[in-house]
Amino acid sequence: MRRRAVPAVLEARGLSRRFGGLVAVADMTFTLRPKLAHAVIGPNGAGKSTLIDLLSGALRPDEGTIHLNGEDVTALPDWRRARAGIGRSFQRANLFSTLTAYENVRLAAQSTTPGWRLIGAVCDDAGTWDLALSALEQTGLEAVAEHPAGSLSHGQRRLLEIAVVLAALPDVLLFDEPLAGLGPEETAPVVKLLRKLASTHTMLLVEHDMDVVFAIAGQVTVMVDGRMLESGTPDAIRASAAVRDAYLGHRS
Amino acid sequence: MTRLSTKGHRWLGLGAALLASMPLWAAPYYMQLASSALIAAMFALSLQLLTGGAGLVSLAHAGFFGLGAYTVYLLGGGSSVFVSVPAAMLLSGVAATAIGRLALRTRGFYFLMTTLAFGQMLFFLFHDTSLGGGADGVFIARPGLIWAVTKSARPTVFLLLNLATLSLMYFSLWKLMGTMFGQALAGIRVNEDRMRAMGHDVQGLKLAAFIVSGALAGLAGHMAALTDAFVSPELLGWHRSAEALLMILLGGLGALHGPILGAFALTLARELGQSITERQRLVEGVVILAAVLLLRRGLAGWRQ
Amino acid sequence: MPAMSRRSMLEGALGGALGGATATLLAAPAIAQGATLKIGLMLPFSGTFAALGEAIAAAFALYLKELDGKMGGRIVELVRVDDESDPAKAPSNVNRLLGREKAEALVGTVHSGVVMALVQAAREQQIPLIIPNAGNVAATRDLCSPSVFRSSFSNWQPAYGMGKALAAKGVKKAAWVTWEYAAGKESAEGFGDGLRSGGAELTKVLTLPFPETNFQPLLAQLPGLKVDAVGSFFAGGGAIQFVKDYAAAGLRDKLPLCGSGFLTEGVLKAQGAAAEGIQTALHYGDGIENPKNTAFRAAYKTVTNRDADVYAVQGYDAAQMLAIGLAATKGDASAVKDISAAIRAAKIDSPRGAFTVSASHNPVQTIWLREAKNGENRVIGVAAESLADPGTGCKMA
Amino acid sequence: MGGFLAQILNGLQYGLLLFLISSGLTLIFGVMGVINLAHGSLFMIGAYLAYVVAGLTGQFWLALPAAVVGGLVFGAVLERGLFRKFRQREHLDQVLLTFALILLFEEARAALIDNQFHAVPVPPALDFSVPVIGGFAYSAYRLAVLAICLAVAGGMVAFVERTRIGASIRAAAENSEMVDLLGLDARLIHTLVFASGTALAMLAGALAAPLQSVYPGMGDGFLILSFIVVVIGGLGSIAGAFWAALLVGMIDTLGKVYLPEMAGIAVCGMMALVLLWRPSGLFSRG
Repeated sequence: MRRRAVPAVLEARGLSRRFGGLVAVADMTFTLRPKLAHAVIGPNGAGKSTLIDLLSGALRPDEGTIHLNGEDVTALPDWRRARAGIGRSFQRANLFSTLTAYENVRLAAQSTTPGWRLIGAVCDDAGTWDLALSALEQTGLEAVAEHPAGSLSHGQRRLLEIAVVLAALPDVLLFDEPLAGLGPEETAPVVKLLRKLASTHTMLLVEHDMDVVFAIAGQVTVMVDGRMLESGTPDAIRASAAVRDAYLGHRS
Repeated sequence: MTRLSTKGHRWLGLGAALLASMPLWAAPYYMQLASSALIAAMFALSLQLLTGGAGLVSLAHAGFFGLGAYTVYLLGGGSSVFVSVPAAMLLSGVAATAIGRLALRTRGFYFLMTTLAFGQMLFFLFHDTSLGGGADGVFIARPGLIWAVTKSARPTVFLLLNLATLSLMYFSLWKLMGTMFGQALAGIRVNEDRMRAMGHDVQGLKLAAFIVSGALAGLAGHMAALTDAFVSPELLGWHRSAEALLMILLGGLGALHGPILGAFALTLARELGQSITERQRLVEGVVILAAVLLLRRGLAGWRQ
Repeated sequence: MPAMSRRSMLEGALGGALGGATATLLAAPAIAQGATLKIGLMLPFSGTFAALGEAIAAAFALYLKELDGKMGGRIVELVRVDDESDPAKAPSNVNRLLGREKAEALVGTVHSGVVMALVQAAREQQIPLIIPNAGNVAATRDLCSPSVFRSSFSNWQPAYGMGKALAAKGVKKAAWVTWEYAAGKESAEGFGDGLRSGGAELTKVLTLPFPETNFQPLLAQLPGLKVDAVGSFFAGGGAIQFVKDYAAAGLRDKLPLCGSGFLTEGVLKAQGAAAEGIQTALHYGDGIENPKNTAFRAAYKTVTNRDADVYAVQGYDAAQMLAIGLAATKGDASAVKDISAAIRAAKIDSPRGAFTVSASHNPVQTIWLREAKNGENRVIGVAAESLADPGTGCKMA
Repeated sequence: MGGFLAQILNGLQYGLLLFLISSGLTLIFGVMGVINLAHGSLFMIGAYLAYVVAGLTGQFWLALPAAVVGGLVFGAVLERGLFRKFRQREHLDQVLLTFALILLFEEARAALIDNQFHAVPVPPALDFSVPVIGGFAYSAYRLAVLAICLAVAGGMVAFVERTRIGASIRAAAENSEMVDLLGLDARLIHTLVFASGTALAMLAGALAAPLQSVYPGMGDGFLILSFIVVVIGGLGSIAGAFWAALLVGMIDTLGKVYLPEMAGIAVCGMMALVLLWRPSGLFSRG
């Protein structure tokens, strides 16, 4: 009933993936709803990154299906899923470090343009220019637009990572530890941005920082050994004894 | 810069002028030598679109080069260059389309191995069957230019023709690198996964680059056939692809004109090596080691 | 690039000067620059055929020494280029000899693809060329030229001899096994023509890609062919392996194996017992008795410490032919017509037995029938007397 | 019929030899992520080693352990001294470096031995032929090679499928980050895999020496074929390499009989079909 009221933007059913004999993700079923940040937490090696890879299409699931806005996208390769509206960030800095910040987002914006454009210099294209600038504005990086990505501060790079995702105009955001490696002062602007995006986009957030997770997420899923241990509201998760034993307990 | 650097245009222009002036001061042998360096440069430059441009290492390109050369033979004697040039590029382009479609289904080493195997398939086609006149190679009648070229004028004419073709090829590729297509290739070279995650049709882009690159290799092969009037299956052997890669590495992966420097440097090294020792493999092996271990940015990056 | 190319030219010129200087030092006392006659030896000095190239070069130098280092009155300087048996590098290697080293005459080579580039240059620029091995028929058929000579054989010749000898022994049907390349095809034609000359026929030709040595698939087909004998053309490692595999497959006693002489040339020791009794046909062999042969073998052994083989003979005769031609023109290598006439008219006193040169410039020679015995290819008779290549399609300009 | 049976035996024997070469390759690619164009040269080195050992001692059988031990040592040295440093380099560097190795190995062979073809005698104990139906005899040594290859293949499968180290190698071959996740000593696994791959290629060379003689550049053809086997078999899959090697051996052998001009092309055609149907290989997932 709730489903009908708030339709799922992204729906995963029974997702599984093995490497060799090792199970990385097993039977994950969940939905992402609009304007609701869904956080996935769990210990290292729990399969969170593999899950993002499965959703974005970087990996094919051994079993299970993925639906985007009601359509089965399980068979679509990653780039088609990206064009269909799934944008993802990467845990390790995954930018074009020798290109400027602007050029990084422009490459992402360019993917929204059909055709390959074998003729005509890229700088002449107005649509791409607008998209790229808007992504930089949203992330507050206009000032460093002309700086090579490699020369940016760690925090700025995390923001650029997000800007690159935004420039392709996605419906669903998959963020893989967007705060990884950031110090306390650098965290604040990224968290602010995430919070803002959570109110406008559909988001799946893999993050270790529990304070951030509980501050942003409307739903939290706990993964252990590739399986879903528990899923519910932040309060429910905080209260769960199983989660405390299996996961949160380790961390304190 | 990630995208291929185009610094050093001034120097390129000077070099071209120097080569163009060779008929005034150089012996025919050195013009022939320059011609073969120019052809090697065309071949390596065609591959640079893939390797420097999109980060793909192909070992099939000697196959396309040879196919372009053999087009002249397959057309039979007496065709005009206005027929044989498009035909060579078309044939190599078609072969590149077929092979690219299959090989690009794989990535990384698998792409390398697949291109090696398909390149050898083209080699076998001309080596084992009678399609191309047999394993020993054949003389061919040169395609007709607009005017008849006398024997003594050949070194001059071919030098200038090869220089003009290389210049045109370089200019076109330089333009291409500035387009969205060129930018996207540069992105693929640095970070293919990210490009895919951004929604770029990486496969399609790579295929397009593969085809253009194959057709240009065919053009280089055509110029080799025109210059030497002799084709043999060895033109298609994978060792020749590796040599083109060596030229790219020697010249510098990061610069569009790197392969041109590399081709001239390798021709020079060979020429000197041949005066010193009969052990050509040793010379080449040492050049590669030096290039890989010492010249990390190639000759083009050396001065920057 | 400009810096590069300028340097390339300078250093190229420098390298040339250096190369020239060392070569001059090595040559006999140089009188005047103009007097030295440069002969380009384009041969394989590395790779599979390296041993053949060395044998040819050594024997060529041996004859040159007999002439006190002079041909046609001019001091000869030999310029060696390793052709690596790579046809794709052949055009530039030829350019190198002619353009940079200024060779006035050419000798080469073993590989039948590489020789095409030599033939092409010799035809276009009217430079005398002696081919000391490569047997592709085209060089003395379609592509024959006043400037192109062969001191060796055409692929057709030894195989023809073998076919003729088999037919004379009463064989009615035979098969030919070879590599899928020009030499293989041409030898198959020769074998067929030889068989037919004696009323027999060639019923099947089996091939595998050059230079593969996985002969099993071919051998397995032989018993089913219903032939009286099997002939073959292989050389080097292929020949070793083929003969051994043939014996191992138990075919030796059922189907006598014979072949073009290269099947057992220079490889008998490696083939061992498997080769014993195999008959082959070639223009040279062990036990040819003539004074020239005795003297040549002794001299070659002294110089190289190796026994002379057919390749050495071909190299030696290449030098003889060139010397005859140049003697007629007093060392003028550009007088191709006169050189050609002189060689055509000559009887070359070869260790293989004297031979003349046909109208298409291929040796008219005796093809010996030999039998492998105790590590030697003993001559046991004549397979074909004064055999000339048909020279089909040769139109001398 | 006897002829056809013999062809099948030929295909099997050829395919099994190919398996020895390509199984090492597929593991090296999968686990270490380096390309080695000089793998064919290792085959050549193994064959020349057999020629030298058999020549010096008169005992061909000694050549087999010599190839295995020599291969393990040589492989370990190559891995520690060279390939380890080049793992992170671009493919282009790896291609050219290993291409240079081909040239230098050939040059070393020319300098140490010579440029000649050399026959390696079949061990006397196996120098006889076993009759097959239809008037065709099959060399006992070839049958022995067949048996040895099968035994090695069986041993490898058992090792990779049944032991702990084997399981890690399999996991690593599919996803090279798994080694780190499993907390294994990645460096040790790499050395082990590279050394075994080298030993297998050299063993194959030694076994092949009496079958096809030793000669310059003898590894070239095998390099291409083993690449095709790895592509057809699929990423890091031993089982894939096994079946693909048999398939390629069979097609190549039968191709030579029925379509001699097309044998080389037929194998590549086979690879093309596999790429169309299952781009990541017959035996890989996804």
